[in-house]
Amino acid sequence: MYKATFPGRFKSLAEISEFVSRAINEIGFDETTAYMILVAVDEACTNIIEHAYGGEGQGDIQCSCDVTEDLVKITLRDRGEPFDPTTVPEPDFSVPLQELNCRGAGLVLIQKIMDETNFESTPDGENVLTMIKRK
Amino acid sequence: MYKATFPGRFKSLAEISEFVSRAINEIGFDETTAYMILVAVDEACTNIIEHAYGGEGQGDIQCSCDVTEDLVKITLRDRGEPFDPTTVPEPDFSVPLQELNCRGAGLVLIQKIMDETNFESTPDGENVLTMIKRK
Amino acid sequence: MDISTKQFRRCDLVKAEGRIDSNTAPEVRDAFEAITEDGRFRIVFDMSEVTFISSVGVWVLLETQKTCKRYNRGDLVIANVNEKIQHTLDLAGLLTFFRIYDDVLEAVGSF
Amino acid sequence: MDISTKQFRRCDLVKAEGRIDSNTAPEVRDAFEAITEDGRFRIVFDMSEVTFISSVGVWVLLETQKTCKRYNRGDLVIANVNEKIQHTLDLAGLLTFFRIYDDVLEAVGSF
Ligand SMILES: Nc1ncnc2c1ncn2[C@@H]1O[C@H](COP(=O)(O)OP(=O)(O)O)[C@@H](O)[C@H]1O
Ligand SMILES: Nc1ncnc2c1ncn2[C@@H]1O[C@H](COP(=O)(O)OP(=O)(O)O)[C@@H](O)[C@H]1O
Repeated sequence: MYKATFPGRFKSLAEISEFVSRAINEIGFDETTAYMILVAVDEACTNIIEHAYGGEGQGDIQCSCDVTEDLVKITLRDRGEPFDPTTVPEPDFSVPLQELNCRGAGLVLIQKIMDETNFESTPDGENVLTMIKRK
Repeated sequence: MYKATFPGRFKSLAEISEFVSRAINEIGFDETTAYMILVAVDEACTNIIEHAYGGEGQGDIQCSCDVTEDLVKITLRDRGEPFDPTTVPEPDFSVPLQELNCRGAGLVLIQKIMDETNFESTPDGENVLTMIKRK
Repeated sequence: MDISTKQFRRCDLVKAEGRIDSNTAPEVRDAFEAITEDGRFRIVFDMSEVTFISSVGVWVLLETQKTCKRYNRGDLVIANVNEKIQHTLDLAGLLTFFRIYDDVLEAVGSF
Repeated sequence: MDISTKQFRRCDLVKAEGRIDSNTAPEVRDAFEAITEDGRFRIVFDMSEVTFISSVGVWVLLETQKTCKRYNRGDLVIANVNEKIQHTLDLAGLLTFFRIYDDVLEAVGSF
């Protein structure tokens, strides 16, 4: 069980990436899968800073990685705004370039990369995002 | 004393170059000087084939290299037309590109590269070009 | 992050090194804007030394691409995109917005 | 001798490997002529793998240069010329007829 807390700043993203990378190292994902997990984590943490906290320096991100023989479970906790991802419509990128609205790929990537994702806002004001990737 | 005879064909130029390169190797010229000597030899042999013999396959080129501690003397012999290089005017390359007459750099290069060059046509029909390069 | 740019006759080459995430994407945007605000819209982005890109980085590329392609005045093409980054663009559904070249020479030569 | 050519949008790249002497110069000339006879006159000659060039080889370059520059329609530029070859061109008094670039990318980017 790997667990660490990072300040909710964009500078933390590289450190979180390092941290998760070390944690998932032992499970032996192929290079591309390991990389894609880091993309998902980066997207989720960016969203916490940008959307849950509404900006940098408003609170921490707690990250834990549960590694078993054939899967990793990554949990991200923050104390920002609660959020229900099911309310976010899927973006449509199959439009001409000039009509492209340049946002909204983060949740798409998280969902496509991870095998399971679950978002919960607890009564005591904690948001818990759990993401599982199987080998 | 290195000595070898080559058919007067353009294909021989690479072999003559190899031969001279081996001969001058032991005297320890710096890389650029060693290379420039090969340029001079190539120019001289090209002239023998092209001008003395008037084309390929008309006769041989005999090449000998005399290596002493501080100089190499390269002698090229052919049995083509006799020739007096002092009759050849120096070409003028300081003209606009479109007026450039694309020939006549061979003798210029030989003279600038070598320390001494001497051309003799012997009474028995042999042309002997001697070129000396000092260390 | 390390970003270098080089101006050729027909296009500009931008090379970034390292991670392009929310932290560093603004620097990449600045590098592109320095070119487009100068009125040049043909850009080659050399990704050979980019180790990571998040969607925020991809959006910088796409905002630049919009600027470049507007009025048909140019194009942002990418060179040396590794498989992982290519896969990211593909998963996001954004790969089709870029011309991708195997190397910088091909990319510069395409303009 | 090994000669490869590659057509870019604004120029053609020719790369020769080995010795350019009286024996092989005609092959180099053929490679250039294939391009100029096709009506393209912007050429980059990559000399990184050329180990030797005699005056006959230099004349092939200069004949091609004449063709390229006629009517201001193009240029033959050289990339990756080693010191020895540069010295040869210089000694012959023919160096000034060429634009020389440190690498192929710079040369292609110059068109
Ligand atoms: N952790 C979060 N807290 C609150 N809102 C969020 C969170 N994550 C995502 N969102 C909302 O979902 C939208 C889509 O997120 P995403 O796909 O990451 O794209 P982007 O962040 O580029 O808008 C965001 O614009 C935001 O409104
Ligand atoms: N070995 C030779 N035998 C006869 N004529 C020669 C010989 N070498 C040179 N020449 C004459 O001198 C001229 C200049 O020679 P050179 O400088 O090598 O240029 P190029 O061979 O390109 O004309 C030649 O055109 C030729 O007329």
